[in-house]
Amino acid sequence: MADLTSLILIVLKVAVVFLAVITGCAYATWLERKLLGHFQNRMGPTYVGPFGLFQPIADGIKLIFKEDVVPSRGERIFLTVAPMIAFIPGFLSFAVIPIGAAITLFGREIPLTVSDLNIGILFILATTSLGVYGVAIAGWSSGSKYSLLGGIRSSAQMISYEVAYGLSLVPILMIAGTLSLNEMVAQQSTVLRWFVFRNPLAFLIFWICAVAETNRAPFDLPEAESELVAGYHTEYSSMRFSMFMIGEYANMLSVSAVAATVFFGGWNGPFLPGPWWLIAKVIAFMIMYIWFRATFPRLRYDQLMDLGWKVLFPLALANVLVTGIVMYIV
Amino acid sequence: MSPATRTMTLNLGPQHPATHGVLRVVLELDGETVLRATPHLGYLHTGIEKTAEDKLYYKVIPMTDRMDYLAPMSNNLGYVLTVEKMLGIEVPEKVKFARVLLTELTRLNSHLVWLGTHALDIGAMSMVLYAFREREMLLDVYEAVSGQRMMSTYFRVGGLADDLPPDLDGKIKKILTVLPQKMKEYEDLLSNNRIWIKRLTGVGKLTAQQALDLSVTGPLLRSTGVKFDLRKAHPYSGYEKFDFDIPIGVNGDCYDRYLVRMEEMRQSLKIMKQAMEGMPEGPYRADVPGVVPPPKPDVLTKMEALIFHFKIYTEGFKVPAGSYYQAIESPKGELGYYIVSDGGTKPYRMRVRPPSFINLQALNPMVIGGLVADVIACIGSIDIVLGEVDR
Amino acid sequence: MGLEEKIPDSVILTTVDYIVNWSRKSSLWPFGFGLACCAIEMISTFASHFDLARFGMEVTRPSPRQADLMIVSGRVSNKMAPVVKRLYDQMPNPKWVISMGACASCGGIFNNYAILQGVDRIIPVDIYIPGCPPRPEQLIDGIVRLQKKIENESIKGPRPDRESDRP
Amino acid sequence: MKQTALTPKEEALVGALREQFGDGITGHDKVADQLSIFVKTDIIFDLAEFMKEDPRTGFDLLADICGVDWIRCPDMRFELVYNFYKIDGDFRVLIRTTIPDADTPAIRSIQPVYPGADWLEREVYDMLGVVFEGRPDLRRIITPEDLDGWPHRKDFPLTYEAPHFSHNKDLPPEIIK
Repeated sequence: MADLTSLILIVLKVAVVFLAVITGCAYATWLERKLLGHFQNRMGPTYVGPFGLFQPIADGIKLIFKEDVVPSRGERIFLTVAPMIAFIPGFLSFAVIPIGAAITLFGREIPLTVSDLNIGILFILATTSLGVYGVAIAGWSSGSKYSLLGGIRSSAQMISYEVAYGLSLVPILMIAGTLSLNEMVAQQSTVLRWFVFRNPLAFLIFWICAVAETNRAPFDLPEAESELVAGYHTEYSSMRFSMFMIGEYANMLSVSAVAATVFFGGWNGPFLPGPWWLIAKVIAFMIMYIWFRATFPRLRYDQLMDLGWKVLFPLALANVLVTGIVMYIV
Repeated sequence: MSPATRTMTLNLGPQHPATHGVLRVVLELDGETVLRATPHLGYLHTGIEKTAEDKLYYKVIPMTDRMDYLAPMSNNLGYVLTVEKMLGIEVPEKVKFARVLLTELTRLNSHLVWLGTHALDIGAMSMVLYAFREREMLLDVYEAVSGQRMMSTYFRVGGLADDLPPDLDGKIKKILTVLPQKMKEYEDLLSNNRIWIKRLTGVGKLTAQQALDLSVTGPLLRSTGVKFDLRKAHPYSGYEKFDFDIPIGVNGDCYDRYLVRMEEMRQSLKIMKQAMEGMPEGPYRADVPGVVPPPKPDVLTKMEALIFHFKIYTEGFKVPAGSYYQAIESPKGELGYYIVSDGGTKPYRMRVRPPSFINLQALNPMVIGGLVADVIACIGSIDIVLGEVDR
Repeated sequence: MGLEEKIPDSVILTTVDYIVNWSRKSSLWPFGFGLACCAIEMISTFASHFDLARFGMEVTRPSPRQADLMIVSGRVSNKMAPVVKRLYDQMPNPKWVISMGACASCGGIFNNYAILQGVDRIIPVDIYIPGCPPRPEQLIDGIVRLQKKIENESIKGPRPDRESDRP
Repeated sequence: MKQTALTPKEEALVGALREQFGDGITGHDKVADQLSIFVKTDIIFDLAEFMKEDPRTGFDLLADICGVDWIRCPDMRFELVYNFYKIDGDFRVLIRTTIPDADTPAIRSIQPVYPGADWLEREVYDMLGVVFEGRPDLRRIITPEDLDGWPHRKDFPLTYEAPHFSHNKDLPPEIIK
């Protein structure tokens, strides 16, 4: 009996988180369009629903009812699988992110995490790097040269940034002494104890790499509109295209959530219940993403590699070393 | 490259977000390094030169608008100056000042669109929206003088289509005060942006000798350090009366072109200010019966005026036989018109020296050895308008 | 996803039609495709002063696969005509075409050997916008009219206003 | 148009050219401020080299090449106008030469001397069918490759197409040449 309840609970939690993330993705596009509009002295969507709030719904329904084109030179099987591979990892990370303090319901204590893995951070690192396979396969299977270049760029970019991305988290693991996200959140109970203040450089490297990992401006080379038309998803239409889009936004959300959890105290915060604080922090990071997009020009491919290997990677290594020394002394 | 590997041919265009219209460039790539770039033109070939042979002299003016559609007034000016030279017409001072004022406005217009689209190609997407926002101010002036936002056809042989509107002063003053502030904003956003500098410095380098060999003119030539500007070299339409400088670059790369064009915009504002303040009173067209239509009130009251009006608009006017080449400094470079007349009312042959077309020749030497992203930056910094390239 | 092709003819879909048409008209993604002078006015329409984003239309897709609306902005030369046709064919259904400006609609002032006398010779056009070039307000008006037209369509069955769908 | 007198600088140029090429220079004229020098077709390559490299000339910019079709004149079917410019000295001169041969018009290319002549010559070839010899890659540049005829020749029709109105909208387009 107890097994069944916990199973139902898990299914419920998964469903809630999944729906929340999907809605989050949809409204992230709305936020992006609206905010970009205001950054650029425009209004953004206004006509579709109040403040254009129904815009993502309209986009979604339209894409469902759009013709699905399979290019004759494409590899049909891989073409179908690729968007799914790109779609899923963004959601997987949310499995280990603590959303709030445990609540008590019907006499049971329910932790607000889908799964409290004791190696949560490793799990996240593993899942986020999966998304690139989708992009690479999509680029190759489309049978278009623009897509191919986009896919190649994406893999190269991912390899270069994965290293610094992982290394940037090592000092935090050393400070926290744990791999579990729940414990990390517990350690950052007050603002002053946030890890971002204990090791700001780690956050800086993490955030730059995160933007590159999610293929967002100024590192959006795999889909660089002015160079590669639409990059790896040039040949995709209809729902498959929207799966790439949802995947991209889910990745952004999950990276923001990880940044909030690891560096900014997770769901901790006064007055409001935990989930609200997490959502607020995620939105703040999303705004940062959009702000970057409105401000920065795009880096060139080789400059991106240079930045990754010659600047961020040594910096991250040095950061690990220095943190180790400081911890040894103190 | 080992013998087993092959180069990849990438077809950029004719539909591509960053080729400024319908330019098609066939790139030969080794990885992402460009081995060769071959532009293919003609996707917007309109047959303007040929069509002009079938039109009366004054009917050609609207077609010149549609060549370089970012700088319609410059095109008008080049054409009417040529025909005026062939007819031996001297226009009143006011016309000269108004023409200078409006062509400099056109230069701003063209450079703003260049700035916006160039920045968009590099990835700074907000810039294009800012540039087009300011462009609306300039289009207001176009609309005030000619009634059309883009294709003004405002300059006519022997003068202007109509008198300058009374509220022009205020509109120009607004531009003169607002635009310098906005340009400061653009420069805050771009000039010292590390990514912007990284993307443009050292990219698409041309030496002065290369540029001259390739017949390149305009900001592209000036960015290599050659001080060649027809406004100073062969002043037309009274440019000798204005005080302005010609900015030149040092390295001849994309970043220098950016700086040169930004400074040119400042100089244009300076010229506009002088033209506005020194605008003399007087008629808005020369008094040449048979060529310049008589004033409208006269047409309604005087028999002779009515006859001239009728003759000009049905038969056109005759231009003495001969040929003449007149060049002006358009925003893109040397825009020349070579008109051959056989003594009739239509041009026997009209040749346009299109600056964009000739400048585009420099694309291949500029991009060899660069990356795909550099090709985009170079196309943007050459500042082409396909309407003029293909005509 | 082409769902509508799998629906049998006997099913009447008024509510579904309504919702689908609403979504289609609210999220018309234009194809980022410019030809000549009109393209500049088209960009002006997207820019801050006029802002097509209000209609949910700022998502210009550079790839025809993801676009719903093709705005033929400018003169189509004989050399460009096959390319335009091909780009149109590459767009997934349902798709709409706006012929912007005199040149795209009928050749404009260029009645000669080089210019196609109207883009409707090669692809079906839904809305013609006059002007040389049309003002941004005119383009917005054309788009609003297109939205009205989309409201009256059905997700299944032919679209009788289309030449290609006529028997 | 009325002739004007030469300036000393222009006199010197015409003199230098006459000295170098003798009979090759057939005349000159000047209207307003524009100097044209008429030359024979066969010296065009040497002339271009002379224009670019000789210390007396030094025209560093080839601004334009324009072709004109004089279909009604018996012994000069095509006229080519080379537009040279000297930046140091602000000096422009038009070199004009005529090709009488109407069937296979040909002229030596100056692209090896002035690389900028590349596309200009291709355009003249494209529009008038004048073949430039001694240069690579002479293809059509603007018109479609399968176009039959040379658009800027006077015997190429502008091809006017009758506009469609309600009364003739169902008829096939009527093309008037």
